[in-house]
Amino acid sequence: MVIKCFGIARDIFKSDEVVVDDSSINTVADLRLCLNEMNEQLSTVKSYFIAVNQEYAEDDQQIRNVDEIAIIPPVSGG
Amino acid sequence: MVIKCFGIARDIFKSDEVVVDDSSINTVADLRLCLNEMNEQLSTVKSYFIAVNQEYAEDDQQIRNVDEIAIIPPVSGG
Amino acid sequence: MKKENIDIRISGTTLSIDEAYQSVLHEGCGGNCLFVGTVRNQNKGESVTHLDFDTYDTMAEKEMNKIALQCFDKFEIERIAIHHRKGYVGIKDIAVIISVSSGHRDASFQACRYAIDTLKDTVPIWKKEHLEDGSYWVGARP
Amino acid sequence: MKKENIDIRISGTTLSIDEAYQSVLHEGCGGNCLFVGTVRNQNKGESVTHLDFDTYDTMAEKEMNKIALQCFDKFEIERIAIHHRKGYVGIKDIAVIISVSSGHRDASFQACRYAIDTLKDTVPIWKKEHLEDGSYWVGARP
Repeated sequence: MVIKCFGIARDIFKSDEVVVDDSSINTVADLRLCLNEMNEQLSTVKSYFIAVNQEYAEDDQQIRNVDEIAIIPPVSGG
Repeated sequence: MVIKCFGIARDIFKSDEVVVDDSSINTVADLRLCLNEMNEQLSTVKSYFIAVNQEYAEDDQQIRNVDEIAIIPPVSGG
Repeated sequence: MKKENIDIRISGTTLSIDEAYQSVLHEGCGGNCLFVGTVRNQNKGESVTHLDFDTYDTMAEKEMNKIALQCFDKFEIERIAIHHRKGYVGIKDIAVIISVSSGHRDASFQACRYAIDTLKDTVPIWKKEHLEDGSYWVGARP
Repeated sequence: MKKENIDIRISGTTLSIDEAYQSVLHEGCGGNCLFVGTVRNQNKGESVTHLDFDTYDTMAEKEMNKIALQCFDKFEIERIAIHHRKGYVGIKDIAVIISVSSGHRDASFQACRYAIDTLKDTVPIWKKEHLEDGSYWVGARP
């Protein structure tokens, strides 16, 4: 499962994308656990959303590896 | 006493300026009476202010013929 | 208030949004709000062909300057420009521009709104609306 | 809502106020409100040298489009443009422009304010502030 990284997440993972093992990931909540374990710096970020197919997702949303998934740190446009 | 005319007042008096006999005019209220008598069309205007030296004036303000005086119909800029 | 922070103009030729914007641009400001009043092709269902603005230039500039000073009193703004057209103004042409800069956006929005609302109430400028079958001074008749 | 009434852009090059204005100009509109967000030379007392915007382009455009649709639902507006920069943006340069036209001015002011407030809350764009002695992602740290 390929996860897009933006803003501070891009700096933390030093990459535009991070690959996670999707065998145990069914929901957004599972993905958060996995990401936070992969890099503990991510848990120092104030908060972040997960976007699924370019929409903000709730923790209980199901995800599959065909989905477009992204880490959305606190936005600061404008 | 020369009175500047703008907007609808310019159309009513068909001139940029109207001259009034200032012998009996001491205040803005006196001027209003005089102007309304000169041309009854002016009294069909919704309301108007008198400006003295480029400031809105109250009815009891004294005026002299050295002052710059103008009829200010309802404004509609913007 | 420094004079350079207030830019008041009454112009017989086309107004420029870029000039009104550049006039308030300041490196300490993050918020810039502009109101641009344009001439509509209709009013209350009647077709408008163009407007004609009559202005008492010297008094209008004084009143516009008062509005600018009130904006500095009321809101945390940096600079303000108030530009108004006079004479013939066609459909879609610009009648007025208010441009305000401030550190944060709230002040520029509030000042811009206050300035246009007050201008319409107090500044001695008169709009003659030309319709297909006549013309009249806006707001002058009961 | 006709597609031609919404103009959403994320641009790697200088934004144009004139383009954002022309994009909403409509002969039935008398009110046009623009918000222009510029880069300040300081933030909370620290000197800023420039900003860098990271953007999730496809999702950001979707979210900006949602904001535009919400504006049409909430306010009597005619057209709206939302243009945002990405990449390097220098001091005094434009980061964002919101441009709204409406028959009467109240709707354009309200929609413009709503759009910039909501954009800052929901659109996936990230600002890295570069100071004289370092840089950080705005709002990302507790």
